[in-house]
Amino acid sequence: MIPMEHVLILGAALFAIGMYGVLARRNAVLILLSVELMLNAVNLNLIAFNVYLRPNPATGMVFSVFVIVIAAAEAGLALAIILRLFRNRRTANVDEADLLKW
Amino acid sequence: MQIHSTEQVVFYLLAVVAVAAALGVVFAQDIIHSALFLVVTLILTAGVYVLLSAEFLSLVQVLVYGGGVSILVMFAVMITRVRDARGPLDGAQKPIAIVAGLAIVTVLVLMISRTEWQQAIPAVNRPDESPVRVQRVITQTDKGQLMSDTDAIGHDLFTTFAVPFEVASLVLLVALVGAIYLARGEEDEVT
Amino acid sequence: MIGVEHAWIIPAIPLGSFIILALLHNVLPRKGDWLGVLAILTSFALVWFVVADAFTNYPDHLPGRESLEWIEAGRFRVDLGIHVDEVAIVMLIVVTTVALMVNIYSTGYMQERHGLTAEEQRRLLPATAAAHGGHGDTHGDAGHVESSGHHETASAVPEPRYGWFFAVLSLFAFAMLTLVLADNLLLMFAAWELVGVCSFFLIGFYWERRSAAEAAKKAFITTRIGDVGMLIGIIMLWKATGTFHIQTVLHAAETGQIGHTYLVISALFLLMGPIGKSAQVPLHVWLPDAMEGPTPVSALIHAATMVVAGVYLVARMLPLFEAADLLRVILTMGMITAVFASIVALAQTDLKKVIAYSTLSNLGIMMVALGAGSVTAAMFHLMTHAFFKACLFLGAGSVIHATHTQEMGPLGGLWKKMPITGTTFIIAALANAGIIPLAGFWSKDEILHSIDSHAGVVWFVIALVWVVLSGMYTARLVGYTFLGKPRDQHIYSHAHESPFAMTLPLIILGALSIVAGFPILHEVGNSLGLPGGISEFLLTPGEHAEEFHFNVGLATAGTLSALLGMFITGFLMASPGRMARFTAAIPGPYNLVKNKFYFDEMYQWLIDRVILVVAYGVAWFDRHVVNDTGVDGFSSLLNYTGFRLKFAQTGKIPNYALAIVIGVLTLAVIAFSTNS
Amino acid sequence: MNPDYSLLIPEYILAVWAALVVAVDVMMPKLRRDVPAYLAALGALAAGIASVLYIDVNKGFEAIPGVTIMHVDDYTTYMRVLLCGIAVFILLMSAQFVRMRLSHAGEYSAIVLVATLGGMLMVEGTELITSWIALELLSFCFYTLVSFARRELRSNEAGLKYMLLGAFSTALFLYGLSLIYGVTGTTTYDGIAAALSNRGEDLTLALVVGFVFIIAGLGFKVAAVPFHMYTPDAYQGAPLPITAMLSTTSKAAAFALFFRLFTTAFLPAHEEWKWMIALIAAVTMMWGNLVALQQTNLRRLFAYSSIGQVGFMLIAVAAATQDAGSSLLFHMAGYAVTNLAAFTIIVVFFNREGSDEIADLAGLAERQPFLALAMVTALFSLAGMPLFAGFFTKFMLFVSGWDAGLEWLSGVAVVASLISLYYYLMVIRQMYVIAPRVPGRFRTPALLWGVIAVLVVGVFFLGIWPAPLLDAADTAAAFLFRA
Repeated sequence: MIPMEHVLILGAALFAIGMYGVLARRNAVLILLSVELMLNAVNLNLIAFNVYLRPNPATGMVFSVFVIVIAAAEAGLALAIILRLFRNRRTANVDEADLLKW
Repeated sequence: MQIHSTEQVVFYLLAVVAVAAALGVVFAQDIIHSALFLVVTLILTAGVYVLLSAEFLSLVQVLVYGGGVSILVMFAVMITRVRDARGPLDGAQKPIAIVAGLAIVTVLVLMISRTEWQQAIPAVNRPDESPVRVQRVITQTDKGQLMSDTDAIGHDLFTTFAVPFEVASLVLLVALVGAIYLARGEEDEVT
Repeated sequence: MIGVEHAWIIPAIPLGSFIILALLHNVLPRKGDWLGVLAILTSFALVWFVVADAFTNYPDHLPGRESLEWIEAGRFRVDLGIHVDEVAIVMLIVVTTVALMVNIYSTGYMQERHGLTAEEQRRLLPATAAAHGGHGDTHGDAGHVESSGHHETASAVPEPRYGWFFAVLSLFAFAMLTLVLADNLLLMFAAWELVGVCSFFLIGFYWERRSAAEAAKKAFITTRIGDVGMLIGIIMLWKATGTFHIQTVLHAAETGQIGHTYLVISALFLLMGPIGKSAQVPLHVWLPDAMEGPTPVSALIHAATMVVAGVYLVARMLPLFEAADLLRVILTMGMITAVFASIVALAQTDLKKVIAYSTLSNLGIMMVALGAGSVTAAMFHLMTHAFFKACLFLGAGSVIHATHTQEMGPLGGLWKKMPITGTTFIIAALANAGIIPLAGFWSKDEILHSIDSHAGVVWFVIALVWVVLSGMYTARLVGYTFLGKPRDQHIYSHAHESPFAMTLPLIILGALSIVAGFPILHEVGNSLGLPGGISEFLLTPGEHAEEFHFNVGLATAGTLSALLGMFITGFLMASPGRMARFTAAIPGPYNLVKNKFYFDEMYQWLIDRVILVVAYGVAWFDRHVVNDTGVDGFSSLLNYTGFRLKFAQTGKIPNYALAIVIGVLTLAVIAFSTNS
Repeated sequence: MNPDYSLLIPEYILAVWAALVVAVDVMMPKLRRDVPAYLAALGALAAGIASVLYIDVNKGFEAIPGVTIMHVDDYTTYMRVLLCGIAVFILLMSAQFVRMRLSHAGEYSAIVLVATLGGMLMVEGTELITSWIALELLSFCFYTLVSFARRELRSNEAGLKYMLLGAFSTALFLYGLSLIYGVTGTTTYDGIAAALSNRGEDLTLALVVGFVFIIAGLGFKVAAVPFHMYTPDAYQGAPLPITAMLSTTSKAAAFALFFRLFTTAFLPAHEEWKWMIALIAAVTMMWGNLVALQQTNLRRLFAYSSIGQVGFMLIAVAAATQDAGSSLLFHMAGYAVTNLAAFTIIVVFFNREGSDEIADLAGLAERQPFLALAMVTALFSLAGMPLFAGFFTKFMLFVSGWDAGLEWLSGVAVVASLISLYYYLMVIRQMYVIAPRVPGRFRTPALLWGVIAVLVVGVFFLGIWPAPLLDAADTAAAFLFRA
């Protein structure tokens, strides 16, 4: 049997890597990819908890279905905004988009 | 660490490769590589789901995430020709980000290892042996049938979570409208 | 029949007048000034019905109470309630009388605006600016004076915000009367803040003038610093007693239901409000600047009513401060203010500033009386002071109206030109100095008596010094303005007596400055329907009635001190040049006084240091705080902090994300350290 | 046993009306571009009226027996009415703006309605998945609306920041939810509360980390420091009426969710999260008010001012008592009315001058005395002067915090509100003291004049006679503390 803690730790690792990506990357698409990693970690958590702790009902799994759906929608909308940024500015680098500050 | 079964061996393999692929996502210096690494991570995670007896979710993961989202990203990358833009993909904050990432993973691992998860299991279905046994998700329906996880998810999704399901469709609709509006051509624009 | 419990009508009338004026002042004939006067006149008349009811079978009808539930939520309950006791009645009389006088006076004074620079005039009247020209060289026109030398004066123009002025005066009357009548701390606080808002509007009434706008801001913020403390004090008392009702809170404090330390802390917080509002050192800096407002406003708000709200609050809550053993603190604070302000008044050259510092000094002495435990003396002095100080301010306004200057330097000998103004001004000034038998004498006497019997001989001696100082600056004020020879012939020849609308209030207030002290005498009191003199009327519960005795020794000491002071000044001013030689002989002390003990600068310095040591520790910072006053220094500190903080907002997404992560990590680390 | 679908009629109205607005816009291309906004405002009004009918209803939406995913009670009704009211005003102030500066008025108005719908679902959700999806609906609407002026660089940039950081914060929030789910094994608020009140000792760490992530996620939505950084940028870049909406709808709904979640589901673990929120509240109010001192742009000023206000409102969440709840609801309403008034004024000014810099307000008192006076009213209300709405609403918050044992926090709040007075006065000074840069009076359009007048009257009404609304808020909050 796989100990649940190990699944959670895998999730934590993916989450932290995703968070690193958000902080370190300057390309908007890459930031988005990192967020997807984090959401994936959340799903891992939800499914592990559901399977190990409360096998009945399948709330955690339903939750993760919703997470996947919203993540997909998020990707779509975010990419549209990034596309718009690229059209307006010819860049997808987020640190070049700093008209608004202070 | 003692290895008890093939299941475990497969899990650790998947885990190690998934983490490596995730690192690839955030460290790769080519945006296409990053996207491909993400696909790898997501598919490997789907494998973990199978190990956890969540077959339906692994399917969704592969189709929606690994397929749909990644292709969307690819499209975006192609259309915007981000690859043509020169310059590094990492920002100035990289060193701090490494520290922050390590700090977060430390916090989370400490939290996970210091928590007695057993106590979260309701006394009624707490299994006798420890560590906890993976068991197939079984849901008792009104009519007393036993179902697989696919059935269980479908059942809950359309009974308990019917309203969130509807709302999620609204979210998708808004995202769709927004994405089309924002990404569309500029022929009709004012200013 | 209107009884004491109907006293809520008194503030309600000005409120109605405010609403009508605020909405319709541009439509009403004469911009509605008559409505403002009429409203306050009605209130004034109603006060006497209340007084009559209170005196019928005295004291059966007091205190009058009426209340209406305003807000209730859980344990939190506020009423719109009134509590009419003796102290409140005196305040009602004072407020409505002075407000009425000021309203009448303003119908004359506020018609025109004087002393505009070209720029101000252009901004004030964009349409007519061209017609009037940039400079006022319209000689020979009565009231249009181009003075020689040091002050730039343009022609007077009709006041464009005349109606608005009366609206705000009505609002002020409403707020002040509510403050007086409120039976609970929260309602009182609301009114307290509202008078602050009115004060803000009125100090900044000439907002085209930069200094006026700055002064308004300074006053508002300085008093708010006090109010912050007061609010905390109110919340603390509410927490301890579960009510805002003043009498209940006082009862709880007296019977020891509140722990002593808690009581002391909450009372200290509460005291911050009066320190700010009644301009006690160290929060006094706003009051002299508040003279940027129109002179009637100075008379009403910054001399007779709003600034004494602090005194009134302390008088009302005195049992609480007594239970908290804070009387000595109040006494010391008041005495510092009193002596400090009267010294500063000695070296001011601006007519209104002298009177402003005199006000400060009198507020201080009222606090001293409260610190000596005598509500009677404090409230009595509050009343007489309101009359003679309002008279002084309005007289000063009359002078400004006639001469278009408020610097004392070019004035002199105006008594001949302005007999009514001069006479009333001198009467009020003598009352201020405390010359028998004018109003100020009796109340000062009462205060000296209370200090003598409750505070000890050292304080008494200091108080006598204070009387001497009062005599000195009063004599200087009168001497420079109305006596002697005119120092600027041009101004002198154009000076003229003010119109009737302005002299009438002067006459009435002058008369009050003479007679307002008499009710302390038993016979007068009895004939007015009071049992005994006013000193037996104005008692807080628990205070023992003390019959007024005319103490010859005390009266002599007081009057002689005042005369001594006046004589010193008189001697210095008697021959030209003597004053100048005197001040030149003591340059150090003179400059110290002239610069108001460098208080503003001290603030500046102090704040700079605090910033240096506590906040930044960098030497170059000093240059970045280029400001001239204490309050601005405080705001610079805030501004600078804001300035540093805003650069955290880099505009870059990864930085923003980092902030979120840092927040998460901080919380998580704290959580870990507390949970393991 | 079917769930009672009639509980959601206001939501149906909004959804159907949104579709209708788009349809009308598509089918009648000749329509003037401000008409869809007026049409949508009618819809919001209808939904508001429908919401009123639920007064005294106290019923859970039980998807299957025993699982209440939504709850319609007075708390819901209060917030529904508030959100619909806000939407009406937002749409009214949008009409001219959209006509002058944006395309696709139909989609714009429809998305505003859907955002309101999302807000309403957030308020009534009593189950994590439902609440979260509702939150996402609101957020997606805002991501779109903020970037709606698609050719403007600022709007685009603001949308990008809001979207990416929003996704990031969603991830944090979800991680927190997953931990809570792990600890309690359920997602309904009732179930969580039950599980928390007899939880094992060794679960506390996971629970606390869960709270940290949830607070980070919700803190982002309400703009609490340090999760607030996107706020000023989004406020400045978004189309102006959307800025107003961000500062009202988004905040009100997020706070309603925040408060309901923490006081019904997480109350048994109050000790574990009280200090976190108190700490964030203190930092938020000081930071917001200090940085506001340095702003030169009106929208950024209001962004920081609203951050300061968030700090005040967080006091109520930290206190988590019924009194705190009623003062939170009360403050929310007062704040919404005041902010809407201020933003309508800014919209009028912006429509006319195309500027939102504080410096350009110079001499507004001479150019348009009505706007200047209305602005003074709004600013005084925000600063918490008596007679204006802000006085009581803020005071009640401070008192409820003090009463709940957060004396120090209320003390900080009082000081922070003193600081806030300073920058509000700076704006007043600009309008009254400084000479106008551009001479010439201008008129306020009649409709917006009326809107501003109504809101100003509202500010005074709440300041002078707060009892009715406070009663309503009290009744509403009482529903969360029935147990």
